[in-house]
Amino acid sequence: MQSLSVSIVDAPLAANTATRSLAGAGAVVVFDGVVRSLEGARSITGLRYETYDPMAQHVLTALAQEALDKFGLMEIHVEHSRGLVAAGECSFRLRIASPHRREALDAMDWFIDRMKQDAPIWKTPEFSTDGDAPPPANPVQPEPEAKVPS
Amino acid sequence: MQSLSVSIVDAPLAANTATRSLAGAGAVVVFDGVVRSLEGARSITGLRYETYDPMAQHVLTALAQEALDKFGLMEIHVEHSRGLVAAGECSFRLRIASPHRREALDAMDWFIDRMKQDAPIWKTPEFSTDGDAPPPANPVQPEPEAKVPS
Amino acid sequence: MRVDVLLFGPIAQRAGRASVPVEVAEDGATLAHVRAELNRIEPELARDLASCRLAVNHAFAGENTQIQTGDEIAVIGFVSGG
Amino acid sequence: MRVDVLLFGPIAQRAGRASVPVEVAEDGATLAHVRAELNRIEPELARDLASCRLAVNHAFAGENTQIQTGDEIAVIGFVSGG
Repeated sequence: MQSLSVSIVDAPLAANTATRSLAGAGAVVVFDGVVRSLEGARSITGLRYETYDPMAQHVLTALAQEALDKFGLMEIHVEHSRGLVAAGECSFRLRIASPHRREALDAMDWFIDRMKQDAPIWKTPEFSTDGDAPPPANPVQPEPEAKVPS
Repeated sequence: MQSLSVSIVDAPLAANTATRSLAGAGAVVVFDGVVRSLEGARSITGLRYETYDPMAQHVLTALAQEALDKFGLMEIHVEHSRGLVAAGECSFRLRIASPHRREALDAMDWFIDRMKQDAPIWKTPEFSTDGDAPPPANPVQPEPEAKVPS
Repeated sequence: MRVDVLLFGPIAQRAGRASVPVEVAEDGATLAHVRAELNRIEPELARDLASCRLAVNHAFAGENTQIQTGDEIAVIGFVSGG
Repeated sequence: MRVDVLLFGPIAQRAGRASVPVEVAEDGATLAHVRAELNRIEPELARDLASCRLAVNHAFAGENTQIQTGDEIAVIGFVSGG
Protein backbone atom coordinates (compact mmCIF):
# COMPACT_ATOMS: atom_id res chain seq x y z
CA MET A 1 0.00 0.00 0.00
CA GLN A 2 1.65 3.18 -1.19
CA SER A 3 0.64 6.78 -1.57
CA LEU A 4 2.13 9.42 -3.85
CA SER A 5 1.17 12.96 -4.76
CA VAL A 6 2.83 15.91 -6.48
CA SER A 7 1.29 19.38 -6.39
CA ILE A 8 2.61 22.54 -7.97
CA VAL A 9 0.61 25.36 -6.47
CA ASP A 10 0.47 29.12 -6.80
CA ALA A 11 2.36 31.11 -4.19
CA PRO A 12 3.45 30.01 -0.71
CA LEU A 13 2.54 26.66 0.74
CA ALA A 14 0.12 26.76 3.65
CA ALA A 15 1.13 25.30 6.98
CA ASN A 16 1.39 21.55 7.04
CA THR A 17 -2.00 20.02 7.72
CA ALA A 18 -1.14 16.46 6.87
CA THR A 19 -3.63 13.88 7.92
CA ARG A 20 -2.70 10.65 9.58
CA SER A 21 -0.29 8.45 7.66
CA LEU A 22 -0.82 4.95 6.36
CA ALA A 23 -0.96 2.15 8.88
CA GLY A 24 2.48 0.65 9.40
CA ALA A 25 4.49 3.84 9.07
CA GLY A 26 6.99 4.10 11.91
CA ALA A 27 8.58 7.32 10.70
CA VAL A 28 6.93 10.35 9.15
CA VAL A 29 9.30 13.12 8.11
CA VAL A 30 8.26 16.49 6.75
CA PHE A 31 10.76 18.84 5.16
CA ASP A 32 9.82 22.50 4.63
CA GLY A 33 12.02 24.64 2.41
CA VAL A 34 11.60 28.24 3.50
CA VAL A 35 12.65 31.35 1.54
CA ARG A 36 15.44 33.16 3.34
CA SER A 37 15.58 36.91 3.43
CA LEU A 38 19.13 37.43 2.24
CA GLU A 39 20.48 36.57 -1.22
CA GLY A 40 24.21 36.80 -0.74
CA ALA A 41 24.55 40.09 1.13
CA ARG A 42 21.39 41.67 -0.33
CA SER A 43 18.06 41.64 1.38
CA ILE A 44 15.27 40.13 -0.69
CA THR A 45 11.53 40.37 -0.30
CA GLY A 46 11.03 36.94 -1.79
CA LEU A 47 11.73 34.52 -4.59
CA ARG A 48 9.71 34.24 -7.76
CA TYR A 49 9.42 30.62 -8.91
CA GLU A 50 8.91 29.81 -12.57
CA THR A 51 7.91 26.25 -13.37
CA TYR A 52 7.69 24.41 -16.67
CA ASP A 53 4.51 22.85 -15.42
CA PRO A 54 3.78 19.68 -17.34
CA MET A 55 7.44 18.67 -17.25
CA ALA A 56 7.93 19.67 -13.59
CA GLN A 57 4.92 17.54 -12.69
CA HIS A 58 6.27 14.68 -14.80
CA VAL A 59 9.80 14.84 -13.38
CA LEU A 60 8.67 15.17 -9.75
CA THR A 61 6.20 12.31 -10.13
CA ALA A 62 8.85 10.08 -11.70
CA LEU A 63 11.30 10.92 -8.89
CA ALA A 64 8.63 10.31 -6.25
CA GLN A 65 7.79 6.91 -7.76
CA GLU A 66 11.49 6.02 -7.95
CA ALA A 67 11.92 7.00 -4.29
CA LEU A 68 8.91 4.90 -3.23
CA ASP A 69 10.40 1.84 -4.92
CA LYS A 70 14.08 2.43 -4.16
CA PHE A 71 13.61 3.12 -0.44
CA GLY A 72 10.49 1.03 0.20
CA LEU A 73 8.48 4.04 1.33
CA MET A 74 4.82 4.03 2.21
CA GLU A 75 4.07 7.65 1.31
CA ILE A 76 5.69 10.50 -0.55
CA HIS A 77 3.96 13.83 -1.01
CA VAL A 78 5.59 16.72 -2.82
CA GLU A 79 4.40 20.31 -2.98
CA HIS A 80 6.21 23.12 -4.78
CA SER A 81 5.28 26.74 -5.22
CA ARG A 82 5.08 28.69 -8.42
CA GLY A 83 5.04 32.49 -8.46
CA LEU A 84 6.19 34.81 -5.70
CA VAL A 85 6.98 33.39 -2.27
CA ALA A 86 7.87 35.97 0.35
CA ALA A 87 10.86 35.57 2.66
CA GLY A 88 9.86 33.40 5.61
CA GLU A 89 7.25 31.52 3.60
CA CYS A 90 7.46 27.90 2.53
CA SER A 91 8.13 27.17 -1.16
CA PHE A 92 8.72 23.43 -1.03
CA ARG A 93 7.41 20.64 1.16
CA LEU A 94 8.28 16.97 1.09
CA ARG A 95 6.48 14.50 3.33
CA ILE A 96 7.71 10.92 3.52
CA ALA A 97 6.39 8.01 5.56
CA SER A 98 8.25 4.73 5.86
CA PRO A 99 8.48 1.76 8.19
CA HIS A 100 11.72 3.04 9.78
CA ARG A 101 13.66 6.24 10.12
CA ARG A 102 16.62 5.32 7.93
CA GLU A 103 14.65 4.98 4.69
CA ALA A 104 12.73 8.19 5.27
CA LEU A 105 15.82 10.33 5.88
CA ASP A 106 17.81 8.74 3.05
CA ALA A 107 14.90 9.15 0.64
CA MET A 108 14.47 12.80 1.65
CA ASP A 109 18.10 13.53 0.90
CA TRP A 110 18.00 11.63 -2.37
CA PHE A 111 14.76 13.23 -3.56
CA ILE A 112 15.87 16.80 -2.83
CA ASP A 113 19.21 16.28 -4.57
CA ARG A 114 17.52 14.84 -7.64
CA MET A 115 14.83 17.52 -7.68
CA LYS A 116 17.47 20.24 -7.60
CA GLN A 117 19.21 18.61 -10.57
CA ASP A 118 16.26 17.72 -12.74
CA ALA A 119 13.01 19.50 -11.93
CA PRO A 120 12.44 22.35 -14.42
CA ILE A 121 11.89 25.05 -11.81
CA TRP A 122 13.73 28.34 -11.65
CA LYS A 123 13.81 31.03 -9.01
CA THR A 124 14.57 34.72 -9.29
CA PRO A 125 15.17 36.88 -6.23
CA GLU A 126 13.04 39.97 -5.79
CA PHE A 127 15.32 42.51 -4.19
CA SER A 128 14.16 45.09 -1.69
CA THR A 129 14.47 48.62 -3.05
CA ASP A 130 14.65 51.73 -0.90
CA GLY A 131 11.31 53.45 -0.59
CA ASP A 132 9.59 50.33 -1.88
CA ALA A 133 8.24 49.53 1.53
CA PRO A 134 8.31 51.14 4.97
CA PRO A 135 11.18 50.06 7.21
CA PRO A 136 10.43 47.19 9.57
CA ALA A 137 8.54 48.15 12.72
CA ASN A 138 11.38 46.89 14.89
CA PRO A 139 14.72 47.75 13.26
CA VAL A 140 16.61 46.08 16.12
CA GLN A 141 15.36 42.66 14.95
CA PRO A 142 18.49 40.63 14.09
CA GLU A 143 18.51 38.94 10.70
CA PRO A 144 21.39 36.46 10.57
CA GLU A 145 20.14 34.86 7.36
CA ALA A 146 22.12 34.02 4.30
CA LYS A 147 20.93 32.70 0.95
CA VAL A 148 17.97 30.87 -0.47
CA PRO A 149 16.66 27.53 0.77
CA SER A 150 18.94 24.62 0.13
CA MET B 1 19.47 33.45 17.95
CA GLN B 2 18.66 29.90 18.94
CA SER B 3 15.68 28.09 20.32
CA LEU B 4 15.59 24.81 22.24
CA SER B 5 12.90 22.91 24.07
CA VAL B 6 12.48 19.42 25.48
CA SER B 7 9.09 18.13 26.64
CA ILE B 8 8.25 14.75 28.09
CA VAL B 9 4.50 14.48 28.05
CA ASP B 10 1.89 11.95 29.08
CA ALA B 11 0.55 9.71 26.33
CA PRO B 12 0.58 10.30 22.56
CA LEU B 13 1.82 13.52 21.03
CA ALA B 14 -0.84 15.67 19.40
CA ALA B 15 -0.53 16.55 15.73
CA ASN B 16 2.24 18.94 14.91
CA THR B 17 1.08 22.51 15.38
CA ALA B 18 4.43 24.18 15.17
CA THR B 19 4.40 27.90 14.81
CA ARG B 20 6.54 29.77 12.33
CA SER B 21 10.27 29.25 12.69
CA LEU B 22 12.95 31.78 13.44
CA ALA B 23 13.85 34.26 10.73
CA GLY B 24 16.68 32.93 8.62
CA ALA B 25 15.73 29.28 8.69
CA GLY B 26 15.86 27.85 5.17
CA ALA B 27 15.01 24.30 6.21
CA VAL B 28 12.54 23.11 8.80
CA VAL B 29 12.37 19.36 9.28
CA VAL B 30 9.93 17.53 11.52
CA PHE B 31 10.36 13.88 12.37
CA ASP B 32 7.45 11.94 13.87
CA GLY B 33 8.11 8.53 15.35
CA VAL B 34 4.90 6.54 15.21
CA VAL B 35 4.11 3.32 17.11
CA ARG B 36 3.73 0.41 14.71
CA SER B 37 1.14 -2.24 15.27
CA LEU B 38 3.32 -5.33 14.99
CA GLU B 39 6.09 -6.31 17.39
CA GLY B 40 7.91 -9.04 15.51
CA ALA B 41 5.04 -11.19 14.28
CA ARG B 42 2.68 -10.29 17.13
CA SER B 43 0.07 -7.62 16.93
CA ILE B 44 0.33 -4.98 19.64
CA THR B 45 -2.18 -2.43 20.81
CA GLY B 46 0.54 0.01 21.73
CA LEU B 47 3.77 0.69 23.55
CA ARG B 48 4.06 1.75 27.16
CA TYR B 49 6.91 4.23 27.66
CA GLU B 50 8.66 4.49 30.99
CA THR B 51 10.90 7.50 31.48
CA TYR B 52 13.38 8.33 34.21
CA ASP B 53 12.13 11.87 34.08
CA PRO B 54 14.70 14.22 35.52
CA MET B 55 17.52 12.35 33.80
CA ALA B 56 15.65 11.98 30.49
CA GLN B 57 15.03 15.72 30.51
CA HIS B 58 18.66 16.35 31.36
CA VAL B 59 20.06 14.01 28.69
CA LEU B 60 17.71 15.23 25.95
CA THR B 61 18.44 18.86 26.76
CA ALA B 62 22.19 18.25 26.71
CA LEU B 63 21.91 16.45 23.36
CA ALA B 64 19.73 19.22 21.95
CA GLN B 65 22.23 21.86 23.03
CA GLU B 66 25.09 19.83 21.58
CA ALA B 67 23.20 19.50 18.28
CA LEU B 68 22.50 23.25 18.15
CA ASP B 69 26.20 24.00 18.53
CA LYS B 70 27.63 21.14 16.49
CA PHE B 71 25.39 21.66 13.45
CA GLY B 72 24.77 25.41 13.73
CA LEU B 73 21.04 24.94 14.07
CA MET B 74 18.54 27.69 14.75
CA GLU B 75 15.91 25.59 16.50
CA ILE B 76 15.58 22.16 18.04
CA HIS B 77 12.41 21.01 19.74
CA VAL B 78 12.04 17.56 21.23
CA GLU B 79 8.88 15.90 22.48
CA HIS B 80 8.68 12.38 23.88
CA SER B 81 5.75 10.47 25.29
CA ARG B 82 5.55 8.71 28.60
CA GLY B 83 2.86 6.13 29.32
CA LEU B 84 0.78 4.21 26.83
CA VAL B 85 0.89 5.23 23.17
CA ALA B 86 -1.48 3.29 20.92
CA ALA B 87 -0.36 1.86 17.57
CA GLY B 88 -0.61 4.59 14.93
CA GLU B 89 0.00 7.37 17.44
CA CYS B 90 3.10 9.53 17.68
CA SER B 91 5.49 8.88 20.58
CA PHE B 92 8.43 11.07 19.58
CA ARG B 93 8.74 14.30 17.61
CA LEU B 94 11.87 16.18 16.68
CA ARG B 95 11.67 19.56 14.96
CA ILE B 96 14.84 21.17 13.65
CA ALA B 97 15.31 24.47 11.81
CA SER B 98 18.59 25.44 10.22
CA PRO B 99 19.88 27.74 7.50
CA HIS B 100 20.25 24.87 5.01
CA ARG B 101 18.98 21.36 4.49
CA ARG B 102 22.23 19.51 5.13
CA GLU B 103 22.63 20.57 8.76
CA ALA B 104 19.00 19.82 9.58
CA LEU B 105 19.06 16.28 8.18
CA ASP B 106 22.48 15.47 9.63
CA ALA B 107 21.44 16.81 13.02
CA MET B 108 18.23 14.80 12.95
CA ASP B 109 20.13 11.59 12.30
CA TRP B 110 22.72 12.38 14.95
CA PHE B 111 20.18 13.35 17.60
CA ILE B 112 18.01 10.26 17.14
CA ASP B 113 21.03 7.95 17.27
CA ARG B 114 22.27 9.58 20.46
CA MET B 115 18.82 9.63 22.04
CA LYS B 116 18.43 5.91 21.41
CA GLN B 117 21.77 5.28 23.08
CA ASP B 118 21.55 7.58 26.05
CA ALA B 119 18.07 8.80 26.95
CA PRO B 120 16.72 6.80 29.92
CA ILE B 121 13.46 5.80 28.28
CA TRP B 122 12.13 2.26 27.98
CA LYS B 123 9.24 0.83 26.07
CA THR B 124 7.19 -2.29 26.67
CA PRO B 125 4.80 -3.66 24.06
CA GLU B 126 1.19 -4.20 25.08
CA PHE B 127 0.07 -7.27 23.19
CA SER B 128 -3.43 -7.77 21.90
CA THR B 129 -5.20 -10.65 23.63
CA ASP B 130 -8.16 -12.53 22.22
CA GLY B 131 -11.41 -11.36 23.69
CA ASP B 132 -9.71 -8.30 25.10
CA ALA B 133 -11.40 -6.07 22.60
CA PRO B 134 -13.95 -6.51 19.84
CA PRO B 135 -12.48 -7.28 16.43
CA PRO B 136 -11.91 -4.29 14.18
CA ALA B 137 -15.03 -3.04 12.38
CA ASN B 138 -13.41 -3.71 9.02
CA PRO B 139 -11.39 -6.94 9.19
CA VAL B 140 -10.35 -6.55 5.51
CA GLN B 141 -8.15 -3.57 6.45
CA PRO B 142 -4.59 -4.58 5.46
CA GLU B 143 -1.92 -4.17 8.09
CA PRO B 144 1.51 -4.61 6.52
CA GLU B 145 3.33 -3.19 9.55
CA ALA B 146 6.36 -4.59 11.29
CA LYS B 147 8.07 -3.52 14.51
CA VAL B 148 8.31 -0.46 16.68
CA PRO B 149 9.41 2.99 15.52
CA SER B 150 13.06 3.31 14.68
CA MET C 1 8.85 21.74 -40.36
CA ARG C 2 8.77 24.46 -37.75
CA VAL C 3 9.10 23.71 -34.04
CA ASP C 4 8.81 26.30 -31.30
CA VAL C 5 11.54 25.69 -28.76
CA LEU C 6 10.51 26.79 -25.26
CA LEU C 7 12.89 28.79 -23.08
CA PHE C 8 12.67 29.33 -19.33
CA GLY C 9 14.42 31.10 -16.48
CA PRO C 10 17.70 32.91 -17.09
CA ILE C 11 17.97 31.61 -20.68
CA ALA C 12 14.58 33.11 -21.56
CA GLN C 13 15.56 36.36 -19.87
CA ARG C 14 18.79 36.56 -21.84
CA ALA C 15 17.05 35.70 -25.11
CA GLY C 16 14.29 38.20 -24.34
CA ARG C 17 11.66 35.68 -25.38
CA ALA C 18 10.01 32.52 -24.12
CA SER C 19 10.25 30.54 -27.34
CA VAL C 20 12.31 30.44 -30.50
CA PRO C 21 10.83 29.16 -33.78
CA VAL C 22 13.25 26.75 -35.44
CA GLU C 23 13.05 25.18 -38.93
CA VAL C 24 14.25 21.60 -39.32
CA ALA C 25 13.83 18.96 -42.00
CA GLU C 26 10.45 17.23 -42.08
CA ASP C 27 12.09 13.80 -42.11
CA GLY C 28 15.02 12.62 -40.04
CA ALA C 29 15.50 15.76 -37.95
CA THR C 30 17.01 15.12 -34.55
CA LEU C 31 17.45 17.15 -31.40
CA ALA C 32 21.03 17.82 -32.56
CA HIS C 33 19.62 19.64 -35.60
CA VAL C 34 17.34 21.67 -33.36
CA ARG C 35 20.28 22.62 -31.15
CA ALA C 36 22.40 23.64 -34.15
CA GLU C 37 19.60 25.87 -35.45
CA LEU C 38 19.13 27.42 -32.02
CA ASN C 39 22.83 28.25 -31.85
CA ARG C 40 22.63 29.83 -35.30
CA ILE C 41 19.55 31.91 -34.47
CA GLU C 42 20.73 32.97 -31.00
CA PRO C 43 24.52 33.08 -31.30
CA GLU C 44 24.91 35.12 -28.12
CA LEU C 45 23.28 32.24 -26.21
CA ALA C 46 25.49 29.55 -27.72
CA ARG C 47 27.81 29.36 -24.72
CA ASP C 48 24.90 29.03 -22.31
CA LEU C 49 23.10 26.55 -24.55
CA ALA C 50 26.14 24.26 -24.57
CA SER C 51 25.49 23.42 -20.92
CA CYS C 52 21.70 23.11 -21.29
CA ARG C 53 19.78 19.88 -21.63
CA LEU C 54 16.91 19.57 -24.08
CA ALA C 55 13.55 18.01 -23.32
CA VAL C 56 11.05 16.52 -25.75
CA ASN C 57 7.47 16.13 -24.61
CA HIS C 58 8.34 16.81 -20.96
CA ALA C 59 11.24 14.39 -20.64
CA PHE C 60 14.96 14.92 -21.04
CA ALA C 61 16.08 13.54 -24.40
CA GLY C 62 19.38 12.73 -26.08
CA GLU C 63 20.74 14.52 -29.13
CA ASN C 64 19.85 11.62 -31.43
CA THR C 65 16.17 11.78 -30.56
CA GLN C 66 14.06 12.02 -33.73
CA ILE C 67 11.77 15.03 -33.84
CA GLN C 68 8.20 14.79 -35.10
CA THR C 69 5.65 17.42 -35.93
CA GLY C 70 3.88 18.55 -32.77
CA ASP C 71 6.69 17.58 -30.40
CA GLU C 72 7.11 20.00 -27.50
CA ILE C 73 10.79 20.88 -27.25
CA ALA C 74 12.27 22.87 -24.38
CA VAL C 75 15.69 24.09 -23.31
CA ILE C 76 16.32 23.19 -19.66
CA GLY C 77 19.18 25.28 -18.34
CA PHE C 78 20.55 25.16 -14.81
CA VAL C 79 17.49 24.64 -12.61
CA SER C 80 17.04 26.01 -9.10
CA GLY C 81 13.96 24.52 -7.50
CA GLY C 82 13.43 23.90 -3.81
CA MET D 1 25.45 5.13 54.55
CA ARG D 2 22.43 3.82 52.72
CA VAL D 3 21.66 4.77 49.13
CA ASP D 4 18.55 3.69 47.25
CA VAL D 5 19.57 2.62 43.76
CA LEU D 6 16.80 3.19 41.23
CA LEU D 7 15.91 0.53 38.68
CA PHE D 8 13.90 0.98 35.46
CA GLY D 9 12.54 -0.96 32.54
CA PRO D 10 13.44 -4.64 32.11
CA ILE D 11 15.93 -4.56 35.00
CA ALA D 12 13.24 -3.36 37.42
CA GLN D 13 10.85 -6.00 36.09
CA ARG D 14 13.41 -8.74 36.60
CA ALA D 15 14.29 -7.49 40.09
CA GLY D 16 10.60 -7.15 40.95
CA ARG D 17 11.24 -3.74 42.47
CA ALA D 18 12.01 -0.18 41.42
CA SER D 19 14.83 0.45 43.87
CA VAL D 20 17.37 -1.49 45.88
CA PRO D 21 18.71 -0.16 49.18
CA VAL D 22 22.49 -0.50 49.29
CA GLU D 23 24.88 0.08 52.22
CA VAL D 24 28.26 1.63 51.44
CA ALA D 25 30.96 3.27 53.55
CA GLU D 26 30.24 6.83 54.68
CA ASP D 27 33.63 8.01 53.42
CA GLY D 28 35.34 7.11 50.18
CA ALA D 29 32.55 5.02 48.69
CA THR D 30 32.55 4.99 44.89
CA LEU D 31 30.11 3.83 42.26
CA ALA D 32 32.20 0.65 42.00
CA HIS D 33 31.30 -0.15 45.60
CA VAL D 34 27.63 0.46 44.87
CA ARG D 35 27.81 -1.87 41.88
CA ALA D 36 29.53 -4.58 43.92
CA GLU D 37 26.84 -4.39 46.60
CA LEU D 38 24.08 -4.52 43.98
CA ASN D 39 25.60 -7.67 42.52
CA ARG D 40 25.76 -9.22 45.97
CA ILE D 41 22.15 -8.33 46.84
CA GLU D 42 20.70 -9.27 43.44
CA PRO D 43 22.99 -12.08 42.21
CA GLU D 44 20.50 -13.17 39.56
CA LEU D 45 20.80 -9.69 37.98
CA ALA D 46 24.61 -9.68 37.97
CA ARG D 47 24.90 -10.67 34.32
CA ASP D 48 22.47 -7.95 33.24
CA LEU D 49 24.06 -5.40 35.53
CA ALA D 50 27.46 -5.96 33.93
CA SER D 51 26.22 -4.29 30.75
CA CYS D 52 24.37 -1.47 32.52
CA ARG D 53 25.65 2.04 33.03
CA LEU D 54 25.16 3.84 36.32
CA ALA D 55 24.00 7.43 36.70
CA VAL D 56 24.55 9.78 39.61
CA ASN D 57 22.27 12.77 39.95
CA HIS D 58 20.84 12.34 36.43
CA ALA D 59 24.12 12.03 34.55
CA PHE D 60 26.08 8.94 33.54
CA ALA D 61 29.05 8.51 35.86
CA GLY D 62 32.21 6.44 35.91
CA GLU D 63 32.98 3.71 38.42
CA ASN D 64 35.44 5.93 40.34
CA THR D 65 32.82 8.57 41.05
CA GLN D 66 32.67 9.34 44.78
CA ILE D 67 29.25 8.87 46.33
CA GLN D 68 27.84 11.32 48.84
CA THR D 69 24.81 11.17 51.08
CA GLY D 70 21.73 12.22 49.15
CA ASP D 71 23.10 11.32 45.71
CA GLU D 72 20.49 9.86 43.39
CA ILE D 73 21.92 6.71 41.84
CA ALA D 74 20.23 4.81 39.02
CA VAL D 75 20.94 1.74 36.93
CA ILE D 76 20.49 2.56 33.24
CA GLY D 77 20.16 -0.66 31.27
CA PHE D 78 19.64 -0.92 27.55
CA VAL D 79 17.33 1.99 26.69
CA SER D 80 14.70 2.00 23.95
CA GLY D 81 13.32 5.48 23.45
CA GLY D 82 11.96 6.93 20.27
